[in-house]
Amino acid sequence: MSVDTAKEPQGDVVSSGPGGLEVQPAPHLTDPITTRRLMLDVIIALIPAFLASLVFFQWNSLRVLALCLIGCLATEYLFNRVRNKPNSLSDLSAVVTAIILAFSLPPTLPWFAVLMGAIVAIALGKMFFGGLGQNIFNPAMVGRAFLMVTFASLMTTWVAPAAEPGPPVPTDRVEAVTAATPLAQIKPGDPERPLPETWRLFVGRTAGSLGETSVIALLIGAAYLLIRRTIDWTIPFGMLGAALAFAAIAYLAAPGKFANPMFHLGAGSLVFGAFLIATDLVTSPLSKSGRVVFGAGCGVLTMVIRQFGTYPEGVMFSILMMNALAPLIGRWMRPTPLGGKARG
Amino acid sequence: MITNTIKSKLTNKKVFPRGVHPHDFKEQTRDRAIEAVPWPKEVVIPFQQHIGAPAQPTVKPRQEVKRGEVIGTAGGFVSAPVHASVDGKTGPLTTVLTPVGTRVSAVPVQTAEISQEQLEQDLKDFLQPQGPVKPADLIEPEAIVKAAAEAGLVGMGGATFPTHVKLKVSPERKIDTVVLNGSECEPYLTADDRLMREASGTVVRGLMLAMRAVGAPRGVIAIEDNKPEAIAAMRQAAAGYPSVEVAVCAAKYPMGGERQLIPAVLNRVIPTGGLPLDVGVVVVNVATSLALAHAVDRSRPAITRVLTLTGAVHRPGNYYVAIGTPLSHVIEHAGGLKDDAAEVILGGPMMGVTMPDLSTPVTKGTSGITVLTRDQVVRRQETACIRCGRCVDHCPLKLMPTKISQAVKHRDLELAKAYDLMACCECGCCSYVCPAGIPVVQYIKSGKAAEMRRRAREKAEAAKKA
Amino acid sequence: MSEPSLGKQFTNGLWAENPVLVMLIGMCPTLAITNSVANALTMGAATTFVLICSNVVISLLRKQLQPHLRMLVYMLIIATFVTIADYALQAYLFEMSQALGPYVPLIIVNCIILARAEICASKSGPVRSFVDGVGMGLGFTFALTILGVIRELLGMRTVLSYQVLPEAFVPWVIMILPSGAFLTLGLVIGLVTWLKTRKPADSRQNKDLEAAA
Amino acid sequence: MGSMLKQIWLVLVLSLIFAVALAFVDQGTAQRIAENRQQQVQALAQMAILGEPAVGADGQMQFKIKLEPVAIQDVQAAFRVTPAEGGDETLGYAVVVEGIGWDRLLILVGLSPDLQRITGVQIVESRETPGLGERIGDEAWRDQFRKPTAQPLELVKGRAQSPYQVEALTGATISSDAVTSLVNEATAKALAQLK
Repeated sequence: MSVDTAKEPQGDVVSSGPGGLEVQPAPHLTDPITTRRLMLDVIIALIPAFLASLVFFQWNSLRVLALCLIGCLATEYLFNRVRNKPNSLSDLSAVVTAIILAFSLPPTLPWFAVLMGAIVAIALGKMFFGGLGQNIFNPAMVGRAFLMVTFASLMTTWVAPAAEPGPPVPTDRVEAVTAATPLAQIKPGDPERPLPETWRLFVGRTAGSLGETSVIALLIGAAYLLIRRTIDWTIPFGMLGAALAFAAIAYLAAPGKFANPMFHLGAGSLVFGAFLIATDLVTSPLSKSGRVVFGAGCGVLTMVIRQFGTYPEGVMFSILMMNALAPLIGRWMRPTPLGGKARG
Repeated sequence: MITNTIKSKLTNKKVFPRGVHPHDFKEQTRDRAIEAVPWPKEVVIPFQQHIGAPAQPTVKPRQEVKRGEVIGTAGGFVSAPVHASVDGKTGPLTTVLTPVGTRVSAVPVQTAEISQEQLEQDLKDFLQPQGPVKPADLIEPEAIVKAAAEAGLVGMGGATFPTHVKLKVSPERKIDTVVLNGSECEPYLTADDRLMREASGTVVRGLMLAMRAVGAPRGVIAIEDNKPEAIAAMRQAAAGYPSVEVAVCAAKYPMGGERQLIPAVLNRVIPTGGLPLDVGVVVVNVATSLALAHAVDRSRPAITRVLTLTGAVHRPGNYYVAIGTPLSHVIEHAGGLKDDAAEVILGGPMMGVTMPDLSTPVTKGTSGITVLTRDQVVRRQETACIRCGRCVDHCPLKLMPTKISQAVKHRDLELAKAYDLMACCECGCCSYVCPAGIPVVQYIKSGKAAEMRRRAREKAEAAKKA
Repeated sequence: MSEPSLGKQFTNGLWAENPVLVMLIGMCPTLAITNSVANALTMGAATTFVLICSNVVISLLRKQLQPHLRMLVYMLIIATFVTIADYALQAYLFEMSQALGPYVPLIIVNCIILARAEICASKSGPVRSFVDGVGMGLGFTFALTILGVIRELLGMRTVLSYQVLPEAFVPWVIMILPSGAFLTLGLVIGLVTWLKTRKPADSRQNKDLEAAA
Repeated sequence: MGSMLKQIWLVLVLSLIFAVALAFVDQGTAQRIAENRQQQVQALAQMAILGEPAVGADGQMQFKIKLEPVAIQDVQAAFRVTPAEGGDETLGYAVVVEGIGWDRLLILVGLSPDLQRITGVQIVESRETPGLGERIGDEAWRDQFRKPTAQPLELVKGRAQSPYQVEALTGATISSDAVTSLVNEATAKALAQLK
């Protein structure tokens, strides 16, 4: 019998018996999926959308993503240092936050605003609550909401995507060729700017945030996550289902006033939000039924904001609002144990 | 999970919702025929190998004992007698460490010689006993219960609940079905699989006796679909009995748990805090069924058992072992541990207990020994819960394991109970799926232990007052 | 408990028992009007005026007051001085009184004033009450001004309407919104708490520890 | 019983003293406060009709106008504007209207003496969102309203196409819309009731 003398770094619960045999609690098998692996899957799923944004917004997309990564990772590192906590960069959750934040920002946002959003996302959205798993709100959306109120006009300045390979889109926000997002166009009608044809919406050749425009690229990533079971069908189903149902009813009731449901699906960040933002594990309810309700709430609120609010896009606020409700939903939608509640 | 459920419905396989699908690792020992292990120089027989009161020793040191002779009598109603498993001479009373970590008294027995032929014959008699038996219908139920009690039968799947208590059903309880649990959902273990293949007739005989004892008109043999040979063998053995059917279950952990098996096979749900009895069912394990046949037909007590020794040993297989044989002896017989062995688990890897000391004897409830290598040992680095809900999605009892474990972690027993702490069956699916490496089920177990201590204390205080 | 020295009574309000940053009272004006330094200073001055006057008057009357009537009299006194301050602002600093809106009349219900009346003025002589009022008032003004400087600087690039940050700096609009008030207040309180706990030599804490022992 | 009476007397006396004190303060400040209010409207009216008033050496505004109330129904206030130095020449009209943007919104609309043109729009009171709606205070944006009153003004997103169109502030449609409809309301009421 071998005696394992090499002391490897061991988990809290592992200890060595007298004979060199290890003693541990059951179970002695484990699923290979770790937190890190979950986060890595999300990162992989975001690659197609990033490639699409590279095509449409060129080096701006790289610039915004790099700044977000620097801001998020540095903030997380500093917080852990100051609080004498083990470093949590390796769980990759800060990377996911950085990418999602970057994808939800306009490509021309100046560097200081991007950095500030990234710092706020991690500091205010995550570390102030106690780090991974403790936050109530989606950190990336906290960062974006902060930017939205702080630099409102910068956050609503859009550029048209590069149509063909050619000179890169100007980066200086003042000289940038401003363009309206498809959602902004459907507010009061403007005869000069026809709505983009639906196919362009799905490919993503429209003005908008970095990663939200290409629905096809997002769906490829979403399919990967669903196949890997990193996310399940509940939240996307709830969110898209409720949003489309809402849009369809509005469209049928007043076709001239409201855009058709397919337009709403393709425009803005509905798909991005449904598959990649609202599905954030930490800030959604625990139970399946709870997640369906959570998703449906996100979908309805998004549509209410889009069609009746002043903001053209409602995904961010709807997710933040439902984040706040998630603990309550968790309490209401608690699964009943098999065999019913214990007697007595 | 939904897709799996649909698949199982289409193929008419019995399945329960949620649970996990670990790789079963059964290929190592599946095709190894049961092999008898020679008697060691000394066996150590604990007086408590079951749930309930320990047996009272009736032997003195340096006393000659015969195989099958009673050396400890039942210490109460929920208890079981203990028998000598070998011929030999007793030593002074000692104590041994049980898998649950408590020390119990035991008696060492210096074994006499036994020839290889005798050993082989004994195994043959154990698997396929020869000679006429009385049809089960002609035996009085009370006689079956009595035989089980005298033979010291306990649940040999690992639960070790005294069998005669289980079979002694009060008349107002209507039991309509006995389920023979051959699902063996623990990865690595194949002992029940081998028994069903090599001793199918005796196992079915045991089921018939159990049905007779509880007055159930129907018997269901539940086997997971990863054991096709066992299914075929049991189908053949049960062919002559119209009251017995074979139910093929999907391979899924923890199919063998009563609370999963009964919903899967019979579509009945055991109420929380209740027993299979509450839905008219008695569940008997394969090895127990075999032992019951021996106890009734041949008055043979529970003195041997078949277990799987697998993993990082040189000759993994299924071994026929005398109760009280030290683990080290079985392992040596199988060629010893491999160099990279790091963890010896009593039972399977999902619910088994790691043993630091290999002098621990095999008991009636030892269904297997799984040896994991250094690389296989799970080194959980507990990180923050990310509230992913995987434990909730996989809990076969529809509990919220993360909520319970966090409540226990923060020493809030009341909150843990509000989240149905005591309903947990400790299957470990939650720990298995947790991406943050949190030993969820361990927290829940310690919470349950704390609650049990609290109840015991309350009871003691109430008794003092009265 | 012996009475602290007059100097100590004065500095207490400024730092050790700063009403806003330590005692966390008077939050409503703190959050509502600190989006500019001028607002903060005016509010601080008005509150200090009311605080000093009410402290002194209540201190003079303290022997005459029966417990069941004292709240009534406090409110009477405070309301009078707040009205005077409000009229004065409207007459001589009209723009400022417009900017402060309803928060000047709301000084009446500012906890700080009632708290000092109850804790200090109703038990001490006029001199001590005066010193206490000055200390607490300045402490309040000090806290408001810190918030005002941070918020006005980042939110409008200016301090007291004088441009400090370059044109290239894009103002952080959130700082002049209520949410910016919460953020800034939280960060400043965090900083102050950190500074205070870093110095365990703080005599008051030591005394508490001794008492506990 | 005696102490109770004493308390009652104490409260009565105190109330009396404070009432007298407040009366003095009121007396001393009432006129100034009224002047301040008047000046605020006067300043805005001058800005809306004649442009930025000059500030004198004493830091006080030098007013070139006087306000004379005129009756228009359903508005906050309306004035005929005449020269400060005397004379009854009408320099224009100032109409103050109240409405709702994100919150209470009070604006002053200056009209030419013949009521044919809007001479200026001033924000009297507003609590719009800083950074977005609060930009209705930007002079460049408000200058758009100096248009003829022949037709109601129309708010558009993007570039204005006709002389009666006003460009909305990007991202602040509700606030822009509120101001535009208030201006239209003031103009319409003035046209209907002053002719």
